[in-house]
Amino acid sequence: MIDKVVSSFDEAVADIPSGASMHVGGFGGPADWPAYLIAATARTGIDELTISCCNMAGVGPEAFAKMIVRMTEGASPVGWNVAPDHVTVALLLERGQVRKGITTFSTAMRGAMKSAFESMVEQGRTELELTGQGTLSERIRAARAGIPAFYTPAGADTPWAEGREVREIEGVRCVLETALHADFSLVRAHAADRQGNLIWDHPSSFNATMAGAATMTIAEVDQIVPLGDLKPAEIEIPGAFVNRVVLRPSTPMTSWREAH
Amino acid sequence: MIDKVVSSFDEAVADIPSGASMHVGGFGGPADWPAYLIAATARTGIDELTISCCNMAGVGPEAFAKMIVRMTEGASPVGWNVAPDHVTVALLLERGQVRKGITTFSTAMRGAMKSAFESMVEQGRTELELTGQGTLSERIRAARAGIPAFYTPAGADTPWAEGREVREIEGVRCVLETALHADFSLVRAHAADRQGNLIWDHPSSFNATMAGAATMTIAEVDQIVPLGDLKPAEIEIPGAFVNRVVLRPSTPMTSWREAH
Amino acid sequence: MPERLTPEVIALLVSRDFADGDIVNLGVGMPLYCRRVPPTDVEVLFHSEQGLLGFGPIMKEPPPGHKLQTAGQQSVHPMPGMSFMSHDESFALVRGGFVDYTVLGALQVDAEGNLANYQRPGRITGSLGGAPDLALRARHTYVMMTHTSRDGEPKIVERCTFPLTAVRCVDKIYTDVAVMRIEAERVLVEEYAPGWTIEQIQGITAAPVAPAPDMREATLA
Amino acid sequence: MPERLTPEVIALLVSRDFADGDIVNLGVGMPLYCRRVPPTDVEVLFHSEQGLLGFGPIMKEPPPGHKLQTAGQQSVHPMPGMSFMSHDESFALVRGGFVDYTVLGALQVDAEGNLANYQRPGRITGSLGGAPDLALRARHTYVMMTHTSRDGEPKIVERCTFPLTAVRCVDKIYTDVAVMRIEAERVLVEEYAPGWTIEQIQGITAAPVAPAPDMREATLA
Repeated sequence: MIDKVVSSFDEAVADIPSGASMHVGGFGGPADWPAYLIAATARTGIDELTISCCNMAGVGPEAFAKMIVRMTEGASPVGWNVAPDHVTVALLLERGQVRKGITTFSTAMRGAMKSAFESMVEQGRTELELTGQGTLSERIRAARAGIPAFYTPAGADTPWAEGREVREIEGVRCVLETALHADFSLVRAHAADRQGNLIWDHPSSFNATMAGAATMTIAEVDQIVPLGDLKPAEIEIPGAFVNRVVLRPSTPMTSWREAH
Repeated sequence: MIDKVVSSFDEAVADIPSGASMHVGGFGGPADWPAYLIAATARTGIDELTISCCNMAGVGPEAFAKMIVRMTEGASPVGWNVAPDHVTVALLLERGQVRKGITTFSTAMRGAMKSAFESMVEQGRTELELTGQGTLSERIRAARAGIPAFYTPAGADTPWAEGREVREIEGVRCVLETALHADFSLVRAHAADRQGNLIWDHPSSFNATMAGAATMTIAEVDQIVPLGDLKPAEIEIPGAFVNRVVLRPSTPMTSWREAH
Repeated sequence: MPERLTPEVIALLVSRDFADGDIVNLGVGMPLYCRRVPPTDVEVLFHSEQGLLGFGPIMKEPPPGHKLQTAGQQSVHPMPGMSFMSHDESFALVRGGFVDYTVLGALQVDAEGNLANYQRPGRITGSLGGAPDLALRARHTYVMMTHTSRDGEPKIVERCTFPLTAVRCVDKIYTDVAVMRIEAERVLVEEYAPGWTIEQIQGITAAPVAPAPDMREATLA
Repeated sequence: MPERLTPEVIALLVSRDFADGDIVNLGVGMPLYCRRVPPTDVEVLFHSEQGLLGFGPIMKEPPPGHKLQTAGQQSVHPMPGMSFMSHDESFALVRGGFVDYTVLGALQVDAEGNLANYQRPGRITGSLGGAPDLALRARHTYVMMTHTSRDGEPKIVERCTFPLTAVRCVDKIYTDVAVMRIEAERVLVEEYAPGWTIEQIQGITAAPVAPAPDMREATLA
């Protein structure tokens, strides 16, 4: 019997080694992030990771907590960014676990604050590869789809796509982009069954794009439903692209440091 | 108000000119084919079409009818292939409306019969471009997705992909394939709303792949439902990719020649 | 100097062009005002990068755990006809040319229609978001921004000095001072904010500006 | 000559390798027998080109209008866990390397593992179907066919003379006479049908065949 359900986040990420390449889903709000998988990865203490993630512009929880302390004049930091429900990839950046980030957002949205990524890049501890969302999503989709390389108009004659081969196709200048495969994909979905079939109840964003674009795809889900409950046409990502499924706790945990 | 519903098949295809390029959905059984749209295209009498269609190996209705006459010793031909519910792209081939076919199946499955395509190719009236399903579906998807060209391993060092640029990428020999855009896409779906959102109740095959890969996408559907009835996560093809929607008759018509 | 237009008014000026069935992508920041003032008589489908098409108005007080958001994390209402897709399909739609209007912010725009909006000079990080594909592939690329930076520097220049997001892509520029179109490497003023003269506009613009043949005062009528 | 194996028995020999969670694509014709003899103790997901994954057993008497079919138009039952997708996603799955086994028919296979199955010589038309991607990108590419053509010609040859579907892709060949693997450009007989000798197999094979170190009589035990 196929059963891809793993009972804990710590177990699900236990074999990610230092130096691994990882796709990490996530875009905007908390419902987009594989937050418990990220927290578990932080707990392993592995480093030298290469992470591709659409949005790496978050403020790390330590910096956030300090800011809260400042704002609340010394009160204990229980800010939203510390509980695992609100963890983003900024946690891994802030803790120095990331050697390189491939992303479309690296600077904090609000002018005054610095993203964890910015601080690490400025300290020379993390390398930044900046790209556009169309190019990043298509490179990751290409990895899943077995397309080694493709031409796209985005980036031609701009500094951010410098160094790529340029070719004019039907009058349009295009750059050659390659498939972006990773060792691990950490994704977030709404529900799964034991075969790893996934559905979403809001836009799946990079979470669906990244499923299957890695040797090992691990999905963090709100619900695990009996096999057969998901309708064939409703399944957005078939289990073929998913290796492990982990259920989020029904009661949110209070600290990302807590084992699960 | 957006309303993409067109009241007749004849109206929906009226502006397809001779010499047009067309993607035509369809794969196996009758539920896969935009049969009424194909029948209406046949009735227009346009010719010199370039058609891309996964399966062009069908026997034309005229040949089929003759065979039925032979088999039934002269009885009137009312074979399944003559009613529009069972029309495939073979109808357009048999009637000499096709200048070129881009396909993955051109020969009839059963040894003894000849496909309409084979007869036309042998007579020098139609040109054949044979390719694999992975390459055809990806070329069409590339057209919708604005990817001008891509590399794929399929076809390297084989006669069917001769003439393509070959490049070794990470040790794998790949051929360069280009986006295949058409003037019109004729597709079949299960249900639509007035915005052209489409859903399927069985695999969408090339019908979903082709939607949006043309200047004008026309969808033939079993049902038109009120806006809001289709759930956001259930919509396989958003209306953005669809220009016209036509409802199939609730009572099947008996001859493809009948105006509708 | 005469008064400048509010973001709400600029948004209303931008929105005049939206027609039934148009797909519109709004950048974060000022462009999102265009969702606050949707045309009531036309059915426009708003697109958001993460795979959201046809979302509804911005929610004033979202319930806890509300998941439906714009790219800029504003909570929005669902709408009949709305659809969800993956990020790659979302950008298939963008790159495939199905977006009719993209409204983007900018750090600099120049007379060639080049757009710079991802990195300030001297910085080693930046944020491209979905702008490269949106700017290049939307049927109409509009920039919506303040005419000058917070420090009073012109943002419309002869040639961008900031790194380029995409080249030769901007059709029109909507600022708090004027509506301009880029045509044959020139900046033509189509509309000016009430009270502003072309000389005053030129005074805060680092590219030569010229009046369009039909230049007029901006009105919402 | 000893008796040849039936398609059902060949299908059983092929199916022995399928394990829990494997994704298997069956070509039209003889390979589809593998769906008739599914392993009962393992959960195998059968894939069909048009975007169908995890379909159930073949239906004996499909009701009128039944839509769920294999690529070869056999009606099939639904199965819990089954999913639908578009043709492009279906081949993303194939090209991406997610298919564990593809079982294909062939006109010719050669000692290099080259596959020819789309066009007979002298014909100007042919049918590639999904074979090029399946043959190249499946984890295991098995050919299942009669050992000789209807005219008695060998189908296993030193170098294919028919046009190639895909190069260096076949791992194993299952015929009505033997199970062979391609290794270092040689055809090694792993199993022979009861009663057959390696000399008799060589007699109807146009490539040199050699016994595998563990050559044995084919059994279903």
